[in-house]
Amino acid sequence: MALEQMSTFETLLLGAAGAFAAFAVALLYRVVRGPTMEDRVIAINAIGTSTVVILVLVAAALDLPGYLDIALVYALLNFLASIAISKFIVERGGVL
Amino acid sequence: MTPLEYAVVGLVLVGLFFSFVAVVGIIRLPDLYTRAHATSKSDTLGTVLSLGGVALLFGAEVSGVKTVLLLLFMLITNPTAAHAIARAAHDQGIEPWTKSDEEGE
Amino acid sequence: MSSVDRPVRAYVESTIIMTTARIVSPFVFTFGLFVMFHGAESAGGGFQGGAIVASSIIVVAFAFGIEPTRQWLDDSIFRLLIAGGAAAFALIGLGAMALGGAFLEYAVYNISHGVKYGIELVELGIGATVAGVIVSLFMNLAAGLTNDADGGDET
Amino acid sequence: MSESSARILVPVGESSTFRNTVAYAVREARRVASETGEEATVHFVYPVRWQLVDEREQSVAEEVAETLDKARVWATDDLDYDDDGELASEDVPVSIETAVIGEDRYLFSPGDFATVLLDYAADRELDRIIVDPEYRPGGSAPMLQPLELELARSDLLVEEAPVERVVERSRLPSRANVSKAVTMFAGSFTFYLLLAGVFDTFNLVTGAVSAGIVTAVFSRITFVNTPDASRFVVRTVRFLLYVPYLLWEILKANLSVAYIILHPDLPIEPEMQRFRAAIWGDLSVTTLANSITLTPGTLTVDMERDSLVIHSLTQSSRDGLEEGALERAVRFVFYGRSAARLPSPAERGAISSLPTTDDTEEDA
Repeated sequence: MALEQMSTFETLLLGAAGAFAAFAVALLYRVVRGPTMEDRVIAINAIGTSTVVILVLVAAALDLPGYLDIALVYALLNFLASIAISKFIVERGGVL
Repeated sequence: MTPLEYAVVGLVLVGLFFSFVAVVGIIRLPDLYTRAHATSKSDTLGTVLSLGGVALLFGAEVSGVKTVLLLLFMLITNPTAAHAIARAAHDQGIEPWTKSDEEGE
Repeated sequence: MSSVDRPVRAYVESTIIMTTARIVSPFVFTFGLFVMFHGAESAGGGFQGGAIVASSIIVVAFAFGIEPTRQWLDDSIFRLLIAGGAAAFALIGLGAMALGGAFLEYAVYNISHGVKYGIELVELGIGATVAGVIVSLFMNLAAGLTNDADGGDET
Repeated sequence: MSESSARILVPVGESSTFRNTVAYAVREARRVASETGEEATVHFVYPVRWQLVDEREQSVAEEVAETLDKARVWATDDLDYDDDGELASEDVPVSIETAVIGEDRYLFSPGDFATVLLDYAADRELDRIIVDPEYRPGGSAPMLQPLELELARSDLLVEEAPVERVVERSRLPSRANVSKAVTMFAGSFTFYLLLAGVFDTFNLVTGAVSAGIVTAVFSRITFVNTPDASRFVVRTVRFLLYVPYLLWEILKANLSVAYIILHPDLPIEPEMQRFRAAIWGDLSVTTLANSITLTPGTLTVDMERDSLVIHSLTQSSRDGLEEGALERAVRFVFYGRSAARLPSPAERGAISSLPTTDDTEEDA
């Protein structure tokens, strides 16, 4: 679908998705800077949520309901990753 | 654009604003506990509003239901994830930032 | 850091994480099975579904710790899943050959919607194998970790 | 076994091994009952030291009620677990009772305590007493040993609960039963059909197969307590009332957080606090903790035995916590309207600030 043929509404939704993508890029600053592992996990978690929203917005704008399944799985993996990493960085033994 | 589309765009834009606040917070706040505030509150609300807008657009069909389920999932797991991270930090003995830290610098 | 000053207390799993895992994982598991069964018409299939199912189990394992998870799901279950999944795949495939078709030629089963149910059964078999392999890999790697901690005992 | 009995009396009070004592008493009652076929019952009693008619009346009565409440919730939780794994097939009913005793007498010496406990036991035909090794009947005075001696002079069976401080291993599978399985199946099947959106034969069949698998795997995980239809409906209705309130609070929280974050001076004064919430049970604590995380400037960092560790962003968010509106709302959802009338955390003295351990290392 070419951009010129799209309605204002779809363009707005895609624009919002673009803004969320920009947020994700901005959050990379925190991922790189840290300083602690927890800070990085927080930023990664926020990037993950942005990704979910982007997927859903794209699904709505381009009418691709298949993207919703991917968004669901992504949300699940995002949650799993946060829990997993925060358990692994606990310094004491017996992580699992 | 139809009134429904105005409502959807409105919700998405408000969501966008709160997500923006979350991003500023994560970059700007002084320590990880305060940053966790930004993700757990602003980011959750931003996501929930945006997804709510999209769910409104899809209406009562499979896609709409899926979006609502996704929204509920985010609402339950996001604060839990923030708690998990903050708990790991607390367990490691990382001290929270206080007002006096700033004056000491 | 000043870990010496802090009183040594046992690591206790967080109730909040455990309860969230309790509530969320059955639904995730159902979603995984849904994806497995709907491989024919949408994005999905046995492999993806199996991975989702496995991750729902791994969420529980992270929230509760490895030992309670072992009490819940015995290792033999996973071996059964892996073998059973592969067996279902092979049986349906070879069954078609026995009826005079090619391997996995569902059309030779003379049942209504035979093709659809045949595909879904094969997807379920693949899903079971994938989920079994992922979870048992996870459990075995985690077992390596805990054994090291017991042997080394340094912190 | 002749020297064991399934009719057990447990004197209770706040102590570090209280939780494990409750678990031991319930376990013993069930074990003996399944061996002898006796009718099992566990009574948790709180001997009150002071007459309730002085100025401490209110706070003492509340503390007593709180302690007994906890014992009851924990004991009911434990009844749904299988610690030995051997009793899974048979479901032995154990009745749980709680009582306050000794209000009408002056309790001073260990002998007084022993007398009221023994009287109670005789009234209810209880013939076994399990004592918490860290139990402090008279407040701080160490009078456990004399109490046990006094109790042992009767012909009842008296023992200390074998508890260690660090046995908090999380337990995963609880006992299986029909009601859990039915609820799980219904929930999973509904969810599957919601995802599918079309109710044709194929979806009904695969949905039923999926729900069956989910029930087999998860019905012992998801539920700790046996779901009760009427209680479930009541709680769902109350929870639906709670949701709009929570959403409103979340919106307010976000506006204030947005103001703080976008303000050029970043006006924050973070602090850690410990909050002894008057809420017990996994689900209700999780609801409260996640609600706290979502609302005005507060974040649940950790959860200890009976208190939440909370990080708050500003003074106004701490004030909100001290009013305890959320706690009251969650109590309303889980225990009903009467339970929601409760003094605020500030009045109860349930909030204390958590001292930072190493103030000297700030420059690190």
